[in-house]
Amino acid sequence: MDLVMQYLVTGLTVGSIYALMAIGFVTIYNITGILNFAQGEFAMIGALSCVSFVNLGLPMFAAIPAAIILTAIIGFAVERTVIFPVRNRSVITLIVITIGVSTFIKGLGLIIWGTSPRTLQPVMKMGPIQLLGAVINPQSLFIFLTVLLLLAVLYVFFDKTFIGSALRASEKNPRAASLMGINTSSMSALAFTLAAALGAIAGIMIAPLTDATYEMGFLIGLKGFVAMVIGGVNNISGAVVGGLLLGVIEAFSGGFISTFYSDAIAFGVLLLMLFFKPTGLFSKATGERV
Amino acid sequence: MAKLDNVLYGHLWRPFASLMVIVLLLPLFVKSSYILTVLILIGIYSLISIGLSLLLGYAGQISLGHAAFFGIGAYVSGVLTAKYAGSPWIAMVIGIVFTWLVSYVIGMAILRLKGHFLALATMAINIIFFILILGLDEFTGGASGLVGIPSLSLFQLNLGNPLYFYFFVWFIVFVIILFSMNIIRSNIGRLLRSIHDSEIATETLGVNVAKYKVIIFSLSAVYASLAGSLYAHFISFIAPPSFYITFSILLLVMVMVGGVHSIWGAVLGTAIIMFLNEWIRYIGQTYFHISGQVEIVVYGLIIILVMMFMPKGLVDILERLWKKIKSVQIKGAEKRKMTTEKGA
Amino acid sequence: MANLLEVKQLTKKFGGITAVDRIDFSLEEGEVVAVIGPNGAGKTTLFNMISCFIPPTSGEVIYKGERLTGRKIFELAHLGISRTFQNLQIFNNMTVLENVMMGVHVKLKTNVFSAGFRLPTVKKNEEIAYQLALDVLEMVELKDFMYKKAGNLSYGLQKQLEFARAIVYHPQLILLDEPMAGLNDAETNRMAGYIKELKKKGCSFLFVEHKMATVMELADRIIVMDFGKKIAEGTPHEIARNEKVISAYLGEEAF
Amino acid sequence: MKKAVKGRMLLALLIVFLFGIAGCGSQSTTQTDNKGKDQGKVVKIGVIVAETGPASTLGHAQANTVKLIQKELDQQGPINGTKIQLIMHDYETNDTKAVIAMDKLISEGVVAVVGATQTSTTMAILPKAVQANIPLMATAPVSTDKENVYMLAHSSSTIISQVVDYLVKHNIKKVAWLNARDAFGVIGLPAFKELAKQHDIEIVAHEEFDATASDMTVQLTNIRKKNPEAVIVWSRTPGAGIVARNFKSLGFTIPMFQSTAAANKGFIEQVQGNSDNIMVVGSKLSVVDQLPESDQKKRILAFRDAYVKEFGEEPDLFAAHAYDGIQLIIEAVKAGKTTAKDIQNFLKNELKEYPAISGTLDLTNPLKGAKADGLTLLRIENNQWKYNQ
Repeated sequence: MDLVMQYLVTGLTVGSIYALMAIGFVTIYNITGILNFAQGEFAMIGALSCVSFVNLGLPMFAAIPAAIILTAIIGFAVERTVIFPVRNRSVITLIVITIGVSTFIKGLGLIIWGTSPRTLQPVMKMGPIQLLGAVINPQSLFIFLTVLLLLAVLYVFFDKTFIGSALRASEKNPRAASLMGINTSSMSALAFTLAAALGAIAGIMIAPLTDATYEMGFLIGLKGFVAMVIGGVNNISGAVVGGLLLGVIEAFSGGFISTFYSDAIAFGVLLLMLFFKPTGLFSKATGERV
Repeated sequence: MAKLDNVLYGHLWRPFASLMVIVLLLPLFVKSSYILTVLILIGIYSLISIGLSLLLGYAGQISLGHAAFFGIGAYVSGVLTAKYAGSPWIAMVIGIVFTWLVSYVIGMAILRLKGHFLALATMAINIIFFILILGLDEFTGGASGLVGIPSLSLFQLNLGNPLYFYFFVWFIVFVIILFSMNIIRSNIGRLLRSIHDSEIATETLGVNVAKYKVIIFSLSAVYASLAGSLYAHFISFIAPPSFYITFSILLLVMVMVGGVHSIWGAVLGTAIIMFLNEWIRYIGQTYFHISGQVEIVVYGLIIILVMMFMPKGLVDILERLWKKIKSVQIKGAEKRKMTTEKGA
Repeated sequence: MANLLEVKQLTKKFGGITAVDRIDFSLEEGEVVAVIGPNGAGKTTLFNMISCFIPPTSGEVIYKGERLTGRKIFELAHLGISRTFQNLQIFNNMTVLENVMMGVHVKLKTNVFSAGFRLPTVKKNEEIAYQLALDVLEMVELKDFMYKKAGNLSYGLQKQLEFARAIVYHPQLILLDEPMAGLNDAETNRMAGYIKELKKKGCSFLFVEHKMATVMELADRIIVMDFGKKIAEGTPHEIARNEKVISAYLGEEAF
Repeated sequence: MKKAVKGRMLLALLIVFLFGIAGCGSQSTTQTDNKGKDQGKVVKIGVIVAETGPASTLGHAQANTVKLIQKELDQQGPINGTKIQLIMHDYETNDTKAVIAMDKLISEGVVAVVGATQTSTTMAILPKAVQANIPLMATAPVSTDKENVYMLAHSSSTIISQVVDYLVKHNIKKVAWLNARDAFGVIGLPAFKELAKQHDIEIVAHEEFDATASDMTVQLTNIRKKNPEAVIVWSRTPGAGIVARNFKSLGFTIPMFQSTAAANKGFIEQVQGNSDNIMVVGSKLSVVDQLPESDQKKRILAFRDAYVKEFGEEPDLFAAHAYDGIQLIIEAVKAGKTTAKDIQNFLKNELKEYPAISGTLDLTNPLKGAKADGLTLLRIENNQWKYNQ
């Protein structure tokens, strides 16, 4: 029995990392219709800049906000210089540009922070917790809480505040939104800044578990992508559930089938999702009018 | 009616011949075997980017997973020749047939998807393939790679010698260019471009759009498999890392930077990105004494700049440049003609 | 004249609402039938069901004795049925000539491999397509726009181009979804002229249209729909007098 | 495609192509010219390492070592009239780039090549060295029969023998094996299986993980089911560190052995303050101060101090392999040998044996790799390597 519990706990831990990433993806996709390949790199910048701030002597509670703000600024700069001018180009051009951005930021990360992995001390220094025979790392509890907190904050932000609904409006129908006096260009800038900040939070949460290197962005970015597709492309709670589901699938397939093919199984699930329900588990099907 | 052909699609033979001239003359300029290796790799990678240009530029279907088909070709050739001492040519054909079947089945499944989701699905295929070659290590040698793939030999010509292999690879590139250009310069080419513009309209004109998308997808996969076999015999050693998504992304960048709308763009893009790679590393080493690090940053920057300011790729810029030079010459000629008339 | 097209009890339900409610009508060869009705009457849904774009909830469509419903969209062209779209679906990045040559696809026999190896059939097909396209372009007066990008044409010319592409391979039945929408008077008359010309050559038409003047001028028979039901059918003359039609739709129009 | 003038495009392509070739062509031709002129003056040694990419955790220290030696050589000036030039290429953990770099080095006329950081890459460049019949100083374990290859790294079985001695001494019979799914991770198990059979040790569980995975608790839970008495991990960092951390957080108390790839600073940082039953097979280089006095200690000390003075961080076993590889060629040049052929038979017939930092090298049969006298089992105490008697 404790075996199943351990797989569940591991699945939820890894799943909440993917959920954190997926939230960043959905925020940008929800508002600008772009799947941002550079989202993983925002997490990398967040994690590594936080490590540098800590090394500069800043205490944890100052280093984390500083890293988040720094990444948000980079997200804003990326949007202004690269994304906004080409926003109505073809999907393929946008994909290649975001790949260019991710390669560029990865290169910067390499030059600034070098190649050796850096560790970030976990926020809470506690021993592992025993629960029903499964061992939980306090940091993953912390990640879990962060995901729930973010879920609540973003729900309130998007549904209850004016800016939030303005953001959603400008994605659904930019022309109508601008007629209503919403400045759609600043909306997309806001979306990127917000997503960069979310990416940074994800990076900072993940670093104590997996260490931060200039290359960490790629794989967790990809898994965040998969989580978003499974959960649902246009809503945040769907993406979080998608992330957790992906983590649990990986853990159980690793445990009971073989740890060797758990990644292949996770991507196999993605392919099945794309065939049968491309818009994800939790979103309404949208027909295409002829 | 050859005139109709040129009228519709522009000249085929003139660009074809001039590229042929370049390829034949190059070895005279090039002395070091290193540059020859880069040129051979450009030839091999051009095969894949030509296939991607058909799939992406003409039919409008994106793929971030072609490194997998490149890998299938390489591993089928590698395993059959290194482990079971099969003949390289039969292995190459088996690789192509196997890739055609695999890509046809995959194509039928994923080509219903569009844009980002298609990109994601092809990436998933690439990752699953990567994990499989790692996993089936008793065949593929897994993570430590596959050693001892013999070099090719055609009749009695030993293609292990880089110079002969260079001409052999580029001969195949020309055959594939001709085959692809013929496809484009026929109603199939029009059909692909119509799918790119509006799938519904193409369907109502009696075209089984799903079938043609899969055929072009499989054709580009076959090109990649052929390239994979050549690559395996050239490098004589293959390991999983060279068939990962990072290579699929590199291929996409080559096609987009060169100019996605034309086969020549694909070849040009491949050449430029490969030289860029070596150049940046050379400059990075000799002038800044950082090796490898500077390459990624400049790389990303160039992709962004080209995509933002030259959406049609470098081939379009060169073409417009040449038109200006041509028009200047024509004006000059007219002026000269007029002065002579005045003079006479 | 045999019945070219028979629509039997065609129905479409979206969740609770019945967009199209048991419609029956038939169309003979060489006949021009118009479908009219106020907005939201279910005309386009009926049209899309006939052209197999959306599957009907019940009922069927018979074309030359064969069942049409359930077929794939691309099979219709091979049976000689072509259609145009309410919101214009032309190939913007291709030239006018190439757009129309695409319409000839059904008649051509090239496939990827014959094209790749440049077999003689490819050249022959290109010439056939080119010739057919030229004739149609002449008829539709688009010849001097031949090498222009379709995307750069004016809306009226683009509508003519879509029409030309639909008729280039000489189909028997042409389905037009609001052909005159957005056209000025000169362009409407020109389009009506083309339809009359083709009618003489034996083509039959089924079209949805709002412009009453054109409907009255072109249609042999008119079918009137309101809230998904067929409320009347008959010659333009009869329809103009029919009480139900007037109250439902034509009441306020003096013509 | 409208009536685009394709002909012009191709002639434009011509210009770009030639421009590219001339650029690169000139760069390499200039080099080959001066090769010819003062062949006697300059001896070039090629070095191929992974300074970036996943394998940089090992290759980075190797790259530093090459820069250190080049600095020392420049200070010393020419050795009996011959200047030694080290040409280093970073192949970014991509085997194709390594092969291209190898061609570049051969075309620049190097007399020997020292490299590559990973086994798979070394195998990739090996045929090129054989073709150009220049000696390849392999800094990673490779299985080959070619006589121009000199194995500087320890073979997998030499490394594992350190762990097996400990297992036999402490009568541990049931062992679990865990390795990363990359070129380094996979080479350990076959060697261990042989040794385990000889000492009738039972391998009760075998699990693998993706080299870039971020959590290995599933694998460790599977292993716990088989309740082994010890766990051996074969992986580079950061994977090695993550497994060690998961191992401790799951409350394992049995000993864990890590490979030489974990014998570096990064690993200590990862397992900070929580590493009591973790042991790593490492080089004596890491604990040179705690070694009893010997001339081996003096040699290791000299290299370690020079490296720390230059880079402010400790060198590791992989740095030692690169150092030994280059020093061997320098020894040959000191003896007046400047061509690939002379160097090879100098090493084989005249030098015969060389007290390298990685361990004594028997050059008469160079494929056996360094002896175990350079290795030791390291423990970690208050974030420092502890010499284990």
